[in-house]
Amino acid sequence: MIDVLYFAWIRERIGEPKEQVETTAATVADLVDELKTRSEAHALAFSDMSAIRVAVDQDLTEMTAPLNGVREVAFFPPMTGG
Amino acid sequence: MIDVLYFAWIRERIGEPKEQVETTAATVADLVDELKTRSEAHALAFSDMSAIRVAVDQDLTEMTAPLNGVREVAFFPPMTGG
Amino acid sequence: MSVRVQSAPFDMGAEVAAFTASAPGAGAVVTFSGLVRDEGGSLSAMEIEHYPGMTERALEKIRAEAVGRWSLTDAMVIHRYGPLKPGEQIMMVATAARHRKDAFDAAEFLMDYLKSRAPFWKKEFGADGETWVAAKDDDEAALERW
Amino acid sequence: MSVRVQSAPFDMGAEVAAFTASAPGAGAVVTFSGLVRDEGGSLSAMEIEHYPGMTERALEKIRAEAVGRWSLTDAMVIHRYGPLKPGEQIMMVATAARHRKDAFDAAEFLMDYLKSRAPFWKKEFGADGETWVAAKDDDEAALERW
Repeated sequence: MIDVLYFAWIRERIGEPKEQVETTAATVADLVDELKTRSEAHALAFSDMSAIRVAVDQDLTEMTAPLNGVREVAFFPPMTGG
Repeated sequence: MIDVLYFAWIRERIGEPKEQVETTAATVADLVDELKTRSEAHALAFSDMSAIRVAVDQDLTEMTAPLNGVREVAFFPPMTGG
Repeated sequence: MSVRVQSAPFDMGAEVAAFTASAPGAGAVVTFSGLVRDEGGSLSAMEIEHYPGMTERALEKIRAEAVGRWSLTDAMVIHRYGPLKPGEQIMMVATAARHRKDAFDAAEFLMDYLKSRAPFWKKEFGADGETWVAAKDDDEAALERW
Repeated sequence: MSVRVQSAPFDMGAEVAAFTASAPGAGAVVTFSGLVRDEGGSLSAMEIEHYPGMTERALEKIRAEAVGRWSLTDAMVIHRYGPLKPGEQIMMVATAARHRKDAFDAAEFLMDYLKSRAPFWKKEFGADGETWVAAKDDDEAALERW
């Protein structure tokens, strides 16, 4: 089980801040492919991956990152701190 | 009559913060040549002109600056503000 | 605490005074604070969302990187989340060093990294409704100089 | 007052708070403060001499130049003279702008010019007696980037 978190407009489009996902996806990109099949909202949220960043266990990483042993994956738009 | 002001170690070497000078010097450099004849302390203070900066009527300038109409000339080492 | 993430306002003056007083050996203190701009009255409010847990980790990491790269006697970051009004303080950083260049460079580095590498997202509420603030290309480009 | 030359101490926290509160439309405030370093206990005091009249003119000129070169909503300078003890504040600058880069660049510009173009001279009193602080070559070189 992986906790999948959503922030900002991705959270709004999917309609939930968090969901628990049973998955055998090997990488973040594989997980995204699975998530897109969950609902039209998911498919829409993930339609332009260039606008999405990912953190795995709270570290910023790439869509190619492996998922073995991972507990938490978060998707969000480019950050706008400061 | 020109007011001649000294600051920092130049003031200390000359022993006075200010003197009034009757001069017909055309430039700051000419004035320095006159001042050096005033005393050994003056000659010592002005012995290394690379270590001295000058302001004419409170604006930083060069040793070649003309003196006509000038009321105040100040000599000091490179500034160390901030 | 060198890194604080909070919804409550902070007292910039008191923070700067305390940071400066506790910076032994420092000759230079630089601070930056970010405020909600009023955009000529067109912005009514801002809401900042963040990623609890990752936010603190990211800020600690950015601060540690600054402390490792420059000769600093101290560095701190405060960043707020939640609802804010125009004119309110969003965040601040402060750096202390023996020399001014280290303090300035480290403060700019902290800001550049905070902008693009700390998990905060700003939403603006204005005359045109709600808008998520878009990241700027030049914020990403700003990282390349370090 | 945007430029102040004084022997009295100033309250950095209060100055920063007041400057920030009076910067309408600003999104970024940068401050720099310079402190007397204790040099590991070897410095007992500092005395700053200045050129009354020219000092104010020079600071006003440097401030006006900064305001002309960057998009600032405000800028201020406070510089002390007279006797100071280790840890005391010597001076501060603050800049406010819509965007952080203008605020940072203008603050660095103000500092670079204050170092070499404002008529202050520092004397240190320490274990080795009295020493006039020498200007640094790289302080002069710092002006060339602007």
